[in-house]
Amino acid sequence: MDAAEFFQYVIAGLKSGSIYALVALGFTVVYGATGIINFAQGEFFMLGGVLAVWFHSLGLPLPVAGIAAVAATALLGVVFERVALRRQRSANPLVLVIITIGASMVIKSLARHLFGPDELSLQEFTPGPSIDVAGAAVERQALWVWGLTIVAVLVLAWLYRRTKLGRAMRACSISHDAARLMGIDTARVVMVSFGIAAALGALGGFAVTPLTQTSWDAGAAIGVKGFAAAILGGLGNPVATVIGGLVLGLLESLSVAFLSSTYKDAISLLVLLVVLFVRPQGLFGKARRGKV
Amino acid sequence: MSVRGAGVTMGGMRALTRAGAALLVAVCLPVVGCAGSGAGGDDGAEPYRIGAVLSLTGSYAGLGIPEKKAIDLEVARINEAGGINGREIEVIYEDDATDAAKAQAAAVRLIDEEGVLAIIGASGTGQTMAMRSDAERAGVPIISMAGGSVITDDFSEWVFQTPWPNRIVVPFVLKQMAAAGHTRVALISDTGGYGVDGRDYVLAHAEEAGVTLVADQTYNAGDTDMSSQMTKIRAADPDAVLIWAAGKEAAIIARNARQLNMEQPLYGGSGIARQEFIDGAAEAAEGVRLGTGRILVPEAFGEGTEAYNVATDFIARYEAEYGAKPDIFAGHAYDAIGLIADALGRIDGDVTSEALRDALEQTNGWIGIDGTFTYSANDHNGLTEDEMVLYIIDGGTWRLDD
Amino acid sequence: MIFLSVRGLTRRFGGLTAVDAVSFDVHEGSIKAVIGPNGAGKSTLFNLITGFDRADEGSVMFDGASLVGRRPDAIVRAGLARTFQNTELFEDLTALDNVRIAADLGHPGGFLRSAIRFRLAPGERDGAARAVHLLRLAGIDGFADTPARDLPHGTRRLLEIARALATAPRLMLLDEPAAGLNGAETRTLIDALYRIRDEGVTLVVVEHDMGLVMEVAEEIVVLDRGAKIAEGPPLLIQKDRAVIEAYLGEECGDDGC
Amino acid sequence: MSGVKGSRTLMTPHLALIAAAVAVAAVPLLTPDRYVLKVLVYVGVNVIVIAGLALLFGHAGQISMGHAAFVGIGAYTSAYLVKTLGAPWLVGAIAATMLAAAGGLVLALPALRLRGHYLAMATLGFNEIMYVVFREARAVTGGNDGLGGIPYPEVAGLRIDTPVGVYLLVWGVALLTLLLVTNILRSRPGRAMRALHATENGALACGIDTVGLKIRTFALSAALAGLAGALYAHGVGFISPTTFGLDQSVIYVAIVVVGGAGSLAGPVLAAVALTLLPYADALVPGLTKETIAVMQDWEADIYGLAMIAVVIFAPAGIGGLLRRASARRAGEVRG
Repeated sequence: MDAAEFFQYVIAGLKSGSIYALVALGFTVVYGATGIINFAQGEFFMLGGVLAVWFHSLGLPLPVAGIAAVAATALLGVVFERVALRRQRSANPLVLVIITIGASMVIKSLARHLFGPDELSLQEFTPGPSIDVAGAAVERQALWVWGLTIVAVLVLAWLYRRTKLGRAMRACSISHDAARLMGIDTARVVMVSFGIAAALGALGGFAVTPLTQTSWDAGAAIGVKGFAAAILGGLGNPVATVIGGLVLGLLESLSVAFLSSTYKDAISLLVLLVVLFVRPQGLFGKARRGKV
Repeated sequence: MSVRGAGVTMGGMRALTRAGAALLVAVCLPVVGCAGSGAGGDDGAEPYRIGAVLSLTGSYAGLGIPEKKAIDLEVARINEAGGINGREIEVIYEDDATDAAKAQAAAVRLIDEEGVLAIIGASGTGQTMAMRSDAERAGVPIISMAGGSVITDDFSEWVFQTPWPNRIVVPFVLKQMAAAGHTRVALISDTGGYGVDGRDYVLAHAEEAGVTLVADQTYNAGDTDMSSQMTKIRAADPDAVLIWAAGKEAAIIARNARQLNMEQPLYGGSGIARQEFIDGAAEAAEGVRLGTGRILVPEAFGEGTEAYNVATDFIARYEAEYGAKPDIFAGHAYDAIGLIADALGRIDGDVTSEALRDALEQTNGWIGIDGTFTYSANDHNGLTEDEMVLYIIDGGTWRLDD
Repeated sequence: MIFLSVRGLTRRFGGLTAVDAVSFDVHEGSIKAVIGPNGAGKSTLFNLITGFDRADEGSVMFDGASLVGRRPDAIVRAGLARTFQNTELFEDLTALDNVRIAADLGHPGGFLRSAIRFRLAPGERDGAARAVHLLRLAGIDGFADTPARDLPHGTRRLLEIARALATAPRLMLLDEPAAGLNGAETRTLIDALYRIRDEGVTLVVVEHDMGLVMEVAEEIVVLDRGAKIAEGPPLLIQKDRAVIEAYLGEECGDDGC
Repeated sequence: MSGVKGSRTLMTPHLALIAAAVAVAAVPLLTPDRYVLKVLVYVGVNVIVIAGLALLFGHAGQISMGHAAFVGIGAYTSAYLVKTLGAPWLVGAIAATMLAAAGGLVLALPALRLRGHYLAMATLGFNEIMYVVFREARAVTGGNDGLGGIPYPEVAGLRIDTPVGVYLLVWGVALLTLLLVTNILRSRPGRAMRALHATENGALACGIDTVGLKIRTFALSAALAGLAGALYAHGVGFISPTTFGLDQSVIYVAIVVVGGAGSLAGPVLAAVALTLLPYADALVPGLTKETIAVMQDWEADIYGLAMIAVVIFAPAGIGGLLRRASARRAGEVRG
């Protein structure tokens, strides 16, 4: 295998990996604010693509359709949190998780009722032949996926570090009670977190649909990958999460290159299990102090 | 103290009482539910009851929905024309939600409760196989619309099949590739039923067709990028790539091939004979060749032939009713209900499931969408490679390859 | 007779040495106290002895056997029980059931044996009775049927002690048993500690309440910043220069002098 | 202590289970309907799985998002031994139970180090890996096409090939399972599980061998899932990988939560209700064809909404509702 070919596998891995990363970021944001895993995260991804196709079919220009899809999904995330989750906040976290599982079933099924059972397509943002990078061919749309991932991470990092909202979110991720004592409106933080998570998922779905098409059932598989990436990254800061996604994508791609395409999912999951066994808190998660 | 001691046990007892109550509900609910249902009286004018188990939801919803549309259309047409032997056809639908266990339960219900003569279905191979043992037990014929070779290879006297299984399509496409001089072939297939079945036939028939397999890659349903697999294939330097896949991933493969600047022609089978493939792959779909039945371009039947008339009539009626052209799945369903109607019309004497099965086996030269069917006691698919034509995608649609 | 012997026990967290080469002995049937300013390493020391944390260096001998490397539950079964600074009760269960779970230790009952039978094992019936007895010993039998989460603070501490007692320990480590207790509750606690000692249980107590420590402890170990700075009977410790400085230092830190 | 005497035995509470057994036995007399019996076989199989998961997840607090894989291990093991190798059914069922238990031991290893979402991910990964194994080990499993024609159960030379027979077998095992699980929950291991669930440190301080407890609970829970799998394979006659996928594992976890963690009756009720729900269109009498079509079309929505509704209106699950109801009744009696 020459260097160019190897590089091509790396490109492929980074392409899948950044999609996983965007979904994983949604998991981490909600986890940070609420301590729960949102099983509807994959459906946000699906909605981003499906809604963009729908808006585009109504005659909206592609960028507007994309923004509208992301905004609509974010709104849905906020509404979902307000309607289904807010009143249950004090309840057992498991109850919240089950609500997200039920919601994912409903969202998925509604999408089928509204948008039909078949695949939906979207044109590339900037059509054209792929670009040669050190002997490896890179799709133009892949550049968009990477670009949007980077923008999302930068915006998130800025939000977390530089804004009042971000500080409130970080405070919530440490302790809701402490955050409330600091005068933070934790309910608002949770609501906004769901909006951000939904927007991140939808952004991924929108960016990827030109490459992959989408359909009402596109959320489940990507949801599992995103969850795995988030866990690998340690459910912590955005950068670690993105690295988790990229590592997962690379693992899969290199499994195809050196081992077997049939077993690539099993191989990457096996690696994940080994990582978890050695580092129970993920690659970048902070170890709990040995304090009782 | 003693009271407290008892309290502990009392709690446990309540738990058990509750478990008992739960069980009572479990067993009583369905009993209540089913009282009163049962077969109606027997009347000469009673319609022929046919069951249909389709994947109307779940991952095969894209198959089951057009299938249902085609069956509805045909049943309405037959009944408006006075039915068969003066009796109408009534179809009782069950949704298996793309789930094998649900398909089986649905088959049981159709057989035992609805007393159907035959079952159309299922949409998928696994669901069809799940219904088999109950159909055999009760002696009710099944006409499957799924393409898995196993359905008729693993022979059952009660199971028929309308689509061209991979057993027919794969050798045809391989021969076409060889004829075009593509002897070094790379394969990429999905790990679902369709892809694995196809891959088995590719491995078995490559040599006979005169091609060598230089790469053999797979992917999973739901994968979003296959460029790793295509890089592997590119490195093997094949003359052509054979995509044996169904679903949206096939379009990703075509895109990935183009993105990697692969010049090799792409081939496929029935799995990519869908408008969604062309939409999804966009420009990358141009020049892709695929082997399947004639419905995509009815002219392939030969203008003026009876088969051409049958196909164009169906296409026109389907389009008038639903506003879109029928796909191959609608065609499979057209054939399933049509074969049953044809067999029913040929039965002399009592119309029973067994008589229907015998009549189906005597189907001889019935002209449908998937081809001209001739069933026999040991061939329940009834189609041959002669039904296959090679298409090329050109300008966003199919045309016959020359 | 030396019952518990701690030698050179050390635990580091990154650059911080939380417990620094601490050694001391506990005699059978005595009450020993461990005191020190906040962050002196008292709780960490307890965690090391009871197996909840692993020491980097040093040894712990209990009744002639080494405890190093043994799991916490095995150490409990060996006869060394403990309570926690932040009580670790089974919140949804009643006070009685909290104690009963610990009392289960005394009798058999694996999965198989439990699954296939129609009568409760005799030991299990006795367990319930013993649990009631222990609640009474701790002076909280009035709360037997109250879920732990609904108990008043002081009662929770006493319940945890009762639960630890149910494991039939020979030595008990109590981590700040009087924290948050009012005067009357502290009195109840002190009485309970004497009763427990008189039943033959050796006690080691980490405590901030100096009144309690000076009254019950026969000997005191003083820790500061992980290291032992003094050891001896209460009267000597009260006059120890290093101890006074350590505590004064702390107060200065808090009040800004 | 004399007052305790009456409740010293477990006999009294077992009366409830005996009553349930009578009810189970009565069903075939009331309805000869194969479809109802078939659906009830699925219900019975799920009750067994849920009893095991309620033990592991609901009581011991160890999440498993991989239980469908254990059901699959059991189903394929028994199907392969009996159909392909011609072993007696009982041998197949026992081997299925044992192999699933062994799988449970493997999965218990991460459980010793992982908690919460990390454990969920590990078990979920296990399910995905097993799915690939079911799909690819075609010589044993038949791959995607599945394994059909699995023989009916045969016990002591008696072939259980009628719907009534299969139904009685599955529910017989289900009731027995509930009996065993109830006994365990009411005894020392059950209390140890609750302790572990509440606080692991507290459990350790009570001298509970949490490592052994986790391992044994995982193994037992997996064993029950494997047994359920063996019953499913031979009762239904056809198995394929999709039946044992991650979706199903998620549903199992949801059933336990909807039923109420820390309860057995609740999850069992939830298993019954949620297994029957997708068949409601066929089980509820007097529905028009149109209603049935709508119900089928909206099945996933109804299922999801039902799940959400239960946990919103009863956050402690069905078990919590039952507890409240019985507390109220007890209050009335006292008052």
